Amino acid sequence: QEEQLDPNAKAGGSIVITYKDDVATLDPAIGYDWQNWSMIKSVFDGLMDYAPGTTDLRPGLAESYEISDDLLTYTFKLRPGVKFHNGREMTAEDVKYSFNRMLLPATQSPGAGFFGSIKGADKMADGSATELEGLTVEGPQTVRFELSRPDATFLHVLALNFASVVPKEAVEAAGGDFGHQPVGTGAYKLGEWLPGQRVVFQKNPDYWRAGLPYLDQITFEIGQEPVVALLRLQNGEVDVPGDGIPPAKFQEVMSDPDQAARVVEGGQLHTGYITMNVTQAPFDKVEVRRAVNMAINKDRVVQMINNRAVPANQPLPPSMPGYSQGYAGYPHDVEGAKKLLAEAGYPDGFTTELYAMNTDPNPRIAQAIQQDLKAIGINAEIRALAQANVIEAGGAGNAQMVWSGGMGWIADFPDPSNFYGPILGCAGAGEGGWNWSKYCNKDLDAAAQAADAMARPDQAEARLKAWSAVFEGVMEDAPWAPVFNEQRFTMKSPRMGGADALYTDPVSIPINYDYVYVTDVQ
Amino acid sequence: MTETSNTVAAAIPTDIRPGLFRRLMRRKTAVFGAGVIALVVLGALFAPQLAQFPPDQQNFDGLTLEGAPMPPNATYWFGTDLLGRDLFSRLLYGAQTSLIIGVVANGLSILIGTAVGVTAGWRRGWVGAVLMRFTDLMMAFPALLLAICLAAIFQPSLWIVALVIALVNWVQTARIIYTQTISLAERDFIAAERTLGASDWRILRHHILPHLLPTLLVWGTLGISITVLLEATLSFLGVGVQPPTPSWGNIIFENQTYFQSAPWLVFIPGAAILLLALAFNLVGDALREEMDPTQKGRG
Amino acid sequence: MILATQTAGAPAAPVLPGDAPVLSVRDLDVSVMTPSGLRPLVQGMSFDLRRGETLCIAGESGSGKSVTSMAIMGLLPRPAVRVTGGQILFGDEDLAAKGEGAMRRIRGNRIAMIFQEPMTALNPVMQIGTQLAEALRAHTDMGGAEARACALEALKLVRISQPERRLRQYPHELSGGMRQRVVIAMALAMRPDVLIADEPTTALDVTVQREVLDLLRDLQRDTGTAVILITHDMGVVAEMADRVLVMQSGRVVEQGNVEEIFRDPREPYTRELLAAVPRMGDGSGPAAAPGAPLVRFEDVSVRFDIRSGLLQRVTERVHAVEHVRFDIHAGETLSLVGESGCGKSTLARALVGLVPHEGTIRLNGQPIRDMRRQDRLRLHREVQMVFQDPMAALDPRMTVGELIAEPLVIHGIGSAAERRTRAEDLMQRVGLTPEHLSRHPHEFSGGQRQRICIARALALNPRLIIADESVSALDVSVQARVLDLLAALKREFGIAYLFISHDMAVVENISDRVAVMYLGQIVEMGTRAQVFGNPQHAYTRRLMAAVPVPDPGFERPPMPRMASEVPSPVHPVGQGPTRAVLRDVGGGHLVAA
Amino acid sequence: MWAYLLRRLVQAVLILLGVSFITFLLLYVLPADPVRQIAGRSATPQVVESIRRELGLDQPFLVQYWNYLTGLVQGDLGRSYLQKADVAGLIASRLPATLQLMALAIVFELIIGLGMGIAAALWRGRAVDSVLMMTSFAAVSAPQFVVGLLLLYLFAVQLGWFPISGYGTFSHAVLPALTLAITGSGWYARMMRSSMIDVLHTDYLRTARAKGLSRGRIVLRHAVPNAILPIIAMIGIDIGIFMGGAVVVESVFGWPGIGQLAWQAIQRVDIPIIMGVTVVSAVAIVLGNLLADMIAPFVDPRIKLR
Ligand SMILES: Nc1ncnc2c1ncn2[C@@H]1O[C@H](COP(=O)(O)OP(=O)(O)OP(=O)(O)O)[C@@H](O)[C@H]1O
Ligand SMILES: Nc1ncnc2c1ncn2[C@@H]1O[C@H](COP(=O)(O)OP(=O)(O)OP(=O)(O)O)[C@@H](O)[C@H]1O
Ligand SMILES: [Mg+2]
Ligand SMILES: [Mg+2]
Repeated sequence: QEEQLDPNAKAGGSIVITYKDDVATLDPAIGYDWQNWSMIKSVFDGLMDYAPGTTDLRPGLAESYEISDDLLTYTFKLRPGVKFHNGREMTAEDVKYSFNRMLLPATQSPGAGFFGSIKGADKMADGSATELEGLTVEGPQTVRFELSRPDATFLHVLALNFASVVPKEAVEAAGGDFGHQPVGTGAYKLGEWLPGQRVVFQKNPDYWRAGLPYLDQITFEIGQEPVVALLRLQNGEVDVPGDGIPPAKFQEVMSDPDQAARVVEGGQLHTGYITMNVTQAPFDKVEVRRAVNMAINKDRVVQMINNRAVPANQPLPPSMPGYSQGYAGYPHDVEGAKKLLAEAGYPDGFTTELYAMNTDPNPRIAQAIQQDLKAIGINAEIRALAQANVIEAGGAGNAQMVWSGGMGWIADFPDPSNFYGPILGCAGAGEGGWNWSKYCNKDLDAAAQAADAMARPDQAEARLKAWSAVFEGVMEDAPWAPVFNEQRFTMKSPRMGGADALYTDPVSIPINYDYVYVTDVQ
Repeated sequence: MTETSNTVAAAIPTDIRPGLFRRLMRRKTAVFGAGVIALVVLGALFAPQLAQFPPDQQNFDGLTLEGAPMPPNATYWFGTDLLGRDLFSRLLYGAQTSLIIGVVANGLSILIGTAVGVTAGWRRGWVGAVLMRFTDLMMAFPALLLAICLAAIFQPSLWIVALVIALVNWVQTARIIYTQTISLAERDFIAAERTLGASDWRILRHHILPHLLPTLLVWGTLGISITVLLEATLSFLGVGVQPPTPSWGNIIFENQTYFQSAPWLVFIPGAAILLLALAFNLVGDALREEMDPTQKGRG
Repeated sequence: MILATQTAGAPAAPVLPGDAPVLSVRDLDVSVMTPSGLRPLVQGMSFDLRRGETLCIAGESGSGKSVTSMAIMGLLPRPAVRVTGGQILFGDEDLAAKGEGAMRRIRGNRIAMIFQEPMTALNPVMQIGTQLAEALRAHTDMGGAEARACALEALKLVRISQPERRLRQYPHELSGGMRQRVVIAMALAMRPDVLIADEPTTALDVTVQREVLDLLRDLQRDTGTAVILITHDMGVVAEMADRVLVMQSGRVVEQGNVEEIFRDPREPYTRELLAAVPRMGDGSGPAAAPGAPLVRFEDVSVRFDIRSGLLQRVTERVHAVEHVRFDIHAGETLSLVGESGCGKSTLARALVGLVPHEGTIRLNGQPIRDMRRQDRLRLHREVQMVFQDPMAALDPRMTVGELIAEPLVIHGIGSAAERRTRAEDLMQRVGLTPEHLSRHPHEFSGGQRQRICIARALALNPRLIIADESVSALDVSVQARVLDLLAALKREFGIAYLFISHDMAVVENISDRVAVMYLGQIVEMGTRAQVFGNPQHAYTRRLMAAVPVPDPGFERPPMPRMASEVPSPVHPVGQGPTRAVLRDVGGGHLVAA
Repeated sequence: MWAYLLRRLVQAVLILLGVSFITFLLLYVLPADPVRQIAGRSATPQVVESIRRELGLDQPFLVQYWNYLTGLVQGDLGRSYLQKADVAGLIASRLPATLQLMALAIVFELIIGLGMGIAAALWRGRAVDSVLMMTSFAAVSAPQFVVGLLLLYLFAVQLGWFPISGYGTFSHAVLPALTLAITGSGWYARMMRSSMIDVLHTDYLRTARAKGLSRGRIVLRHAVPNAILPIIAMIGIDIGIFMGGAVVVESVFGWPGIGQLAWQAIQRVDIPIIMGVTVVSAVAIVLGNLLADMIAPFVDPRIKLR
């Protein structure tokens, strides 16, 4: 298909984006932080991609693909003439190399688990194979994947950064430091990288999408306190504060019409929720879990974070396909909650622990929840810990309740299945898994598997229905109390151009670097 | 001179003891300092009676519709915080925490530091060497990391936090006290005591410790704000006092980004810490001058 | 001799018609501000100082000598202490009325001052040369190199050895005598009209004092500077003064020519002062019959290790005391004399167990090294020590009452009330009043403090008191009183003394036997009559010759100037000083060969 | 002198050994799993195990420590778990910024702290004294973050005298260094005050006055050099505080120092970086103290290195 260029866009210019945290790596097989995720997207490409500002899949480095009738074989025809930043043309061998590299245990890729449906991926994981059995090079421009089971998410998975194509010679030349000397096929190539200071992207003039990107250069300034970043934005030194508008400045920005006009609001594939460990008393009783769901005053929590979220009643966020539009969820009902507690045998409530990450606003949210729980007699002591400690406690099953904020689920790809397997399914319920509720419902697991096997395009509708049912089933058991879905508020400088959707891109956060432009170039 | 007074408070020269309090009360600065301390202590003790709101009550009208805290007003004397809680009530309750941290943790660290420093400086030899090498080691150890690790390994609670702070902070005191003890031990009046047959213990208690007092007072009073803020840093790292328990330090830390939009959340607790530390210092200074006979009348 | 030249900025030297005074003090009053109003420190002080003249101000401690000199310098600790009346005329200018800025131009330039303590008078972190040069540069417009050249010249003037090297040294690298020379050089570099020397030799050894006094006199003769010399040593007065001014409690009691004053003192106080001066004779007079040996030193050595190198091995040792052997008999006074650093204090410290020793020290026949706790307590009861510096030896945070009762507390003697009575007793014994018990040491004068130390030493009824330079820092009258007290106690209780001093005159007056120590070893020892009547060792003679004689008419026999530097007691491990062998020259008079 | 240095270096090595062992032990028992951090939220147990094996984290503690030590001896500080880069390189790239900030901060701290201390001592007991000592307390009690932001807001945003944040030129360094200096200067002020008061009572100061020197020279050339000795030991302590502890200031001013690196590593249990920063800052502290001890004889010639 032809690329739709923005008629108003002008090429050239450069922008500055700030982040607080350091950019750990730009190696696509490894990078898994929310800030380097979108940066890697602009340096590398995979076979699949999303249309800017949407969750619509489209071919990336693949020109076209075919799916066999048994849904087990995917054949991709590669786009010809795509060049790596080092000038060499990308071939099918590179695709094969990239997948092998990513799946080798030595690479320590956190994404290896996504590719479990490819034949031979398990052998790669346990070290018994060094080549992926299910990936074959059919010709210089053709690769074929064989799956061990039908997988409706497979195309989404191929759009993950982990599946990016990298040139072997550059990886080897970097000698283990590819993450700091990345070479890809993407819209930008790495210009300068001063650790702890800034990363500079230069436009890739040979980018295979003609006319893109618009910008000549993007400078990411690192280690910037969000409050300071906003001051600099107001001072005209920064174009987009990568960490968003800090709470302390939110009021100020929104009450100034000029600044408020430059704030773009949009949905996000995010849900903030509380997990309850279903294997331990008192949360082994479904009434208790439902009572918690009913006790939380979500409106108040949302108000407290400056209304930057919408109350949630189910695991999936509203912008996620498969969201149950009509689902009512549990109402805020203190009396009802008390009654349920009494039914469960806790008329006087009980004492428990609520884990939360220690960065603002999470301890605050935890305290709001704590107050709500107190109203129905549950005395939740807060454990505000560093991220690593919360994850440890949740994974080990030591935490009775965990507030997910800060570590919560922003979808890897826009598909409902991403919200189930590791965090609600039996697979994640083991020791160390991310299913902190330790919730395992065999029936729902089977239903989920069945839904993911519906990989035919004409099954899409039915599949989403099936997923809706799965999540409604989950809510019936109430291992979680969904609290809210965060809204994104991206602020930009006056000169930034491009559709609003680019600033709330669901997969490229905070903005889609390839498509934005500045208006002040001649 | 009675037997009891001689043994009980012999570290303090006899003629000073009876009138010390009275004489302290003649100094304006000391009275001011003692007054502030008394106020804080009373505030902490009677917080339940004095506070208009429970410290962790998130008042419905304590936040604007946009979720912003309220500036000081008739209902909320010092305004509200980001959860709509009454800042005045939180400061009252926070005084309990901060006093414990500032006095107990700081006192404990001074105690450990003094014990180590005096022992090493007095005994010298291998005991002293081992103690001081250990002190060097602790000094070379990033304090914050140690605090984080200790606090993460134990479950954080107020007393653990106090202990951790003490364990981290004693090092500098130990160093200073060590050098002072060494130079004191060389002084003639210590030699004179020895020639009288005084035991080590007696010399330490009656002649060394009283001379270390001024240093200890300086370190002790400056240490108060440091420890109160350190507790806040630890809270910030998730290893301090857990929310919603208020402490002056963590109130500041929670709200520090709001210093422009809600200045009362930062500057009121800040002033409280400053005042407390200052008060202890004023009393300490007065105490030092009153207890050091050679200082009397000197500038 | 190149000395500094004047700059235009400095006030011109007063033009003196004939015998007109350089400095004349008229009715000077100095007072201190106390909570209860002004208290006078100096009252109605008047004197004239003529060019080239030496005026000695004598008087007991606290009589206002230093305050007067500070008033002239404009260095009174204002605002507490200040001039409240009278004039200080320097030429035709009244210094008392001058501001700080104007005084600064006179200070160190026209009027210079030397202070008592050479050890602390120099900035420890600044090179000698810099300290000298900065005084010059403050008052002239010389450049750095020129000032340094002048500084060197000044050092040569005070006859310091290796003056070039001294310029680059720091004060702690010089001996006390050398430091005092530097201070004098500093004071004289600008060729001031008036030099005020406040007890310039009190802290020095006799031999060094001798050199410094000679130097001062020579310099004065050469430069014509008028000198105000403050001292309590009448020997020094007799030797140095042209005119004498005697002060008592802030007032001038008497002034006149030195011969007049010594020959024919008019005021009773002056007479008293002169009577108190210890005079050295030939050592005749009654000596106590030796009792049983109380303490016995058998081949005692004390060495301090100096460690260096990677492994901190002992590479050198300070041989502070070397193979000392003598007895102290019950009831006798044994004096130990010798120059600073010869090991006197170390020997005493070894006896009370403050430093470890080799050889054997016996108390009542029992070696003190392997005493058990009980015996050790007895040692601490029977042997008491009175330290050189009474201020340093008393815990400044305790009251005198506590300090005196402390030995009793330590040894568990008596009830609190009994101890209190005993403390009052002792206070009276040493001439202080019981009311003083609740005061702190810093509220007493030096002499009183020393008496407190003695009272403390007496508390346990000791058999031996070690008096380590106990009277050296006291002025004559106080010294006389303390010596009398010691003698009385000896008579009354049969206490023995180990009396450590460098003042031969004092030693002669108090001791039964005398031991002369040099570089850690005893070089001569005998009864007072033997040592003073027939000094054998060259070192003993030199010590005796250095003592100032309180008689203005005394003609000092010419003496070769000594090589200034005392040999070092530090030797590499394995080596040591050659051992002096003592020979009996008759009647137990031992002399090193 | 050389023997002294050598002995101190041997001591330093022992201290480093102790520090590295304790840190390693603490991190080992820390209830947080680095592998979980690396593997991320979607990792299957298989992936987690393979990463654990790759990093050698399945081995017993002593083996792990031994491996670390052998690396350390060769100057190898290991590889960051999350950044997949050599820790030595990561630290080296930030060391200049940290050292630059530290040096400037100490200079400012000395200027402010000593200035306040000297003034307070000279006007002891007067209003100046009380105000200055009060200020020193305020400085010690002030949270760095707020001080930093206030300075930044005032001097960079409002007045525009300095850049808001970043690294490179001298003017970038002024505000962060000033923030550190202000919050640290209280200690110096108090130390200097009491030390000056002692010196002002000495005989040699009286001698200096008797020489007719100007007040300025007396204070600056005679009193200060004598009073400054205890301050030098404090600089040694300060180096330790600044090495790993300038996190807040670094983040307010976007300063690419070690603090930020350490901070993020601590939060995400990137053990090689934590170890690396600990070891490097321990080295800095030991060297700083050594330097302080070596400087001492120049300040006070009576001190001998032995
Ligand atoms: N700064 C001061 N404040 C109050 N009183 C002082 C001060 N300096 C000296 N005096 C008092 O002034 C009197 C005279 O002291 P001064 O130092 O002149 O005595 P002195 O004759 O020099 O004695 P010494 O021989 O002991 O040096 C003493 O009683 C002393 O206590
Ligand atoms: N603790 C010590 N360590 C090393 N050397 C020491 C020590 N104590 C004393 N000395 C040295 O021993 C020698 C003798 O010192 P001592 O104090 O006994 O002399 P002194 O005769 O009492 O002198 P003064 O008249 O000055 O008091 C000196 O050279 C001194 O430097
Ligand atoms: Mg005097
Ligand atoms: Mg001596």
